[in-house]
Amino acid sequence: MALVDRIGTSLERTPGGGIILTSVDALVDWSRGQSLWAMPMGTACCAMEFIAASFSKFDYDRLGTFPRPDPRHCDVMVLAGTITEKMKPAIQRLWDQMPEPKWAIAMGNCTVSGGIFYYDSYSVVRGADEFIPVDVYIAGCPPRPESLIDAVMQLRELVHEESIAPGKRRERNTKLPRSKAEANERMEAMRTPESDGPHAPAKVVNKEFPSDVIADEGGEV
Amino acid sequence: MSSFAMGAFWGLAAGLLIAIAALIGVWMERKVAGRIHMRIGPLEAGPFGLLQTLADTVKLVLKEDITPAAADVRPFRLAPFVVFVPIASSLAVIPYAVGWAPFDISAGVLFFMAVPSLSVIGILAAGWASRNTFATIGGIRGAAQMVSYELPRTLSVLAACMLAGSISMTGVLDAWRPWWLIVLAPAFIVYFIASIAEVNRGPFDLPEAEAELVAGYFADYSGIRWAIFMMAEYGGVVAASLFGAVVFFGRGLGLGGVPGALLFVFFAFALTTAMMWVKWTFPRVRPDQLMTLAWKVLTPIALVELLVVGVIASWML
Amino acid sequence: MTLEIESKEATHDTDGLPVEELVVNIGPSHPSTHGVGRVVVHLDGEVMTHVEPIVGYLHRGIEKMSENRTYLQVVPLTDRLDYVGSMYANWAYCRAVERLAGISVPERAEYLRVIVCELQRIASHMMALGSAAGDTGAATMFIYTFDERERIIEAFEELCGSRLTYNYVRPGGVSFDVPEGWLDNVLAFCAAHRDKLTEMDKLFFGNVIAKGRLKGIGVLSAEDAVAWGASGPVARGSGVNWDLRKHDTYSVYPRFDFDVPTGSNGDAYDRGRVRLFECYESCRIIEQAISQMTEGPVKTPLPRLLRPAPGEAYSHIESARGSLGVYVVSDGTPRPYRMHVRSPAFCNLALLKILAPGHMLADLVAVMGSLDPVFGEVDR
Amino acid sequence: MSDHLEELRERISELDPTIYPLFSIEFGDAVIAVPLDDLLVTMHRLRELGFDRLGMVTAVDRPEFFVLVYRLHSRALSAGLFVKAKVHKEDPVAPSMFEVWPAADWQEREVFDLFGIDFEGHPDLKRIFLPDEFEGHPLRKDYDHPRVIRRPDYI
Repeated sequence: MALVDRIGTSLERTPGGGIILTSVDALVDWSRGQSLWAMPMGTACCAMEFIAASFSKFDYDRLGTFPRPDPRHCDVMVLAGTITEKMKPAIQRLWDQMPEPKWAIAMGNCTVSGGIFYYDSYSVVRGADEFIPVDVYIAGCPPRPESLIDAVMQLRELVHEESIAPGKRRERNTKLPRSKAEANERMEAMRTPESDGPHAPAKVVNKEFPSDVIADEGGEV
Repeated sequence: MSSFAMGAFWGLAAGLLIAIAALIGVWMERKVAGRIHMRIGPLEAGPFGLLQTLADTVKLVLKEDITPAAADVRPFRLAPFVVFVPIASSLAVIPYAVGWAPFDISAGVLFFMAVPSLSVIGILAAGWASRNTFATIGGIRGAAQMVSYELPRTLSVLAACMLAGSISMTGVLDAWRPWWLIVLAPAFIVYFIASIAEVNRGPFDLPEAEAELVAGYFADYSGIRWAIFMMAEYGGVVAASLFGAVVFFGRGLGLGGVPGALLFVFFAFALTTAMMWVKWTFPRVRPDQLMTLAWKVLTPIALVELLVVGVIASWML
Repeated sequence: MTLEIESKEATHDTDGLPVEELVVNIGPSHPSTHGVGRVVVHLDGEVMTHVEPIVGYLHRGIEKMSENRTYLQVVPLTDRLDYVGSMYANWAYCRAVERLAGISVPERAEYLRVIVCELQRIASHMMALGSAAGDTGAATMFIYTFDERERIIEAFEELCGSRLTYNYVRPGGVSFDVPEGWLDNVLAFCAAHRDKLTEMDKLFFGNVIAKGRLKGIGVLSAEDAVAWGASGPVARGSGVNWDLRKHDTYSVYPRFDFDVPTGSNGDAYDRGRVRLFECYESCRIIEQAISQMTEGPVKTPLPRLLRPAPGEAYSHIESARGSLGVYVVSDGTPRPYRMHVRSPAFCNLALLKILAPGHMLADLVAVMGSLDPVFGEVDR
Repeated sequence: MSDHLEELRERISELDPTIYPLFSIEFGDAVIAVPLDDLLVTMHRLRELGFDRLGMVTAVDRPEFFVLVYRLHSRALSAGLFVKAKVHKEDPVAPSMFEVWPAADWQEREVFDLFGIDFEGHPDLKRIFLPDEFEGHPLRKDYDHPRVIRRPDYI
């Protein structure tokens, strides 16, 4: 990677090198976009739809995407399914094992925000972007396989904005902390119940149930 | 000096050939697998997805080249080349035209049998140097498998050599007669099965068994180095197919000129496709079954075949 | 939870050379753990000496969550339990709530439940067979079985609008009546499915390599199967003839004529084969149910807020993985006081540590595939 | 339904009179409420009676005590049976059923993990679902953690 970076940087600095740079970028981005090999990080329900997307009926191999279980050979991590606190270190490690350049697709509500498990759960991570810079989000519980194919095509458009020159690289859309200190600070903010952070506990209102909706136990039920 | 230049030229040519063979091989594999799986396979990159492998290659070359922190750096980095070079050089002895091979030596068959086996060192080194349990198991499996299947494979080819009375590739080709097809049929089957095992492909892809070992001995390789491993694998498939077409089908049923060349390509392609078909149809065997097959089934068959051919040869010639 | 595994102390072999046990960590993200299971394997050569399955990587706390939801709001949560067979968890939960609140279910709804659950059984078994075959390397079998599953998923989508999380079985019935022509499509599917099953039987179970890989692997005796609480195809593969549809019958199952296939050896091959034969039986049940069905309402009108009297109820049904039980405790409020799921996959997976040792590393995936764990249900 | 349960009660009383007084029928299910000290002995006896299958082990957090709930099945008697035992909140210890039915292995670990009830005699009692460093036992009613976001009360 370092060599490619250096070539990119020197091309950018050379007068007139931009012409070569853009042509090289066009080729590189085309090839990267055409072969987005997916790391199936299938943890729960969405993994079924992920499998469906790679099999006969949907076949995203048409786009050059196919699943390889080894993180070293993959370009895009498809986070499919609920992520728990126990699973988080494993995913983090697999993400770190993937070689640059790499992208992430958050498939399904659970990896977008925690989904149906947002409230009341003591073990679910509320969104994969708490620890992985996600590029494309797919909503749905679970999303249809077509949505995954669409996400791959959207990701391809993002890839086409990339460049081999570090200066011209696309800004990663990430809310992730840049340093460990910042991460700890955020964690603390999350922990205190009084904070106004996004993960502050909602106020619990104990209201009486309206009488008209209460089941009549002696009735026709 | 000139011989060195010649060597460099043919080395380069073989490297280029194997690269092209791998490019087509990977594309073909994905298309063949797609057809077996009731799907289409690569479609978007170029016509019929023909440029798919090109895109993959460019991407892999520009990918980050990771050396794990715990790895034994030098063997780790060298291993892909140790696997690749013997297989690439084995292509040099194949007679592409009648009476002509790039590297036409008197012991061509021996060369083809012996040199690709050197890649076992690379596989073992890759598995060991990765410092990864999956890779280690994969490397050890790969070494055991390749060493074991060497024997039936060589014995089966030896039958053809006995009939020809030569171990030169062009010599075997010159001596080829259509009735060999019948006599050598068992030897061909042994050769085909042993070749699949020799190039570590399904159902004998134990060193890289996806379900158990994730990717086996190359589990920790990324980018260009992994691409070289893959190229070596597909190069091995192509080399085994070409060799099989020469020795057992007499390079296109012994026909000269264009029809023979076309038939030669056809046979080689058919063998490659058959290897892919087998891979995508059968379950994977277990390591002990693999060894049983090599030592208790294939080797005896090859020996009996050798005996039969020996009798026929002494009677015919 | 650390991902590291502690290294073992080196022992010495007969020549006095230090020997270190090879410890292989498989999972939690691994192609053949069917999700997020993790197995720590101690190897002697290629032979496993000690196997420890570690679960909990998908523990989402559904039981705790349902304590803060009303009875009807829990139904979508049960969808996410066993995501390969959502209908079962729906039904088991709804039966428990119906028992608790004394709700009667119209007959047509019972028939519809039986039909969707038997279709779900086929879909789930297709997934189980396919992934078990895929683990042993037969990728094509996986694709073929998944294609069959896809047809059922399409039928479900037509029925309730969702491919995976159906929320179809509700307390008091089912959410919708069938669309026009749906039952004919199902009958046509069943007829075509039998041929496909025969083809799969030949493709995989008739294959000499598959026989070599699966026969005699992970042998579970009938006594162990009962004592360890195994159920479903895992127990039936060992010859334990125990199927809740027959032996603790519920709903309209007594009206159908079907057999319970059992194995005799208790190995991975028999467990897989039992699943295959169950699909034939499911086709029979579906055909009988469709011919017996009459017109009528499909759900009992319920108040917006169910408020059962204090009490508790347990209901179990035969899911594709075994006996799936739901235990609901009510304290008179609109929310369950406690909801517990007795998950068959959880109990079956506990067998891995007694089934796998002694076999080779390559057999681990075969044994695990034959137990058919779905981690949504194992971890809950 | 209740006829069947009466029959079960008769058969159990015939087979073993000591269990009979504990037998009751609650919410259409046969229930045996056992004092915690007698639990293991009763379970052994029930197993001898033909309840060869331990279906479920769980617990319920009542305000004053935990209730351990076992669900047994018998193929011979073709019946299901609940066994319940109260466990003190201050000192939540119960005997392990591992020696009676190995099926209790993981299920007791689950109860230990989520309720914090100790099972004496269990061969390998440790957390099963949650990471080892997790604090607290989430299925207890008083469990509270800042990470948990309570669902707003919309009904």
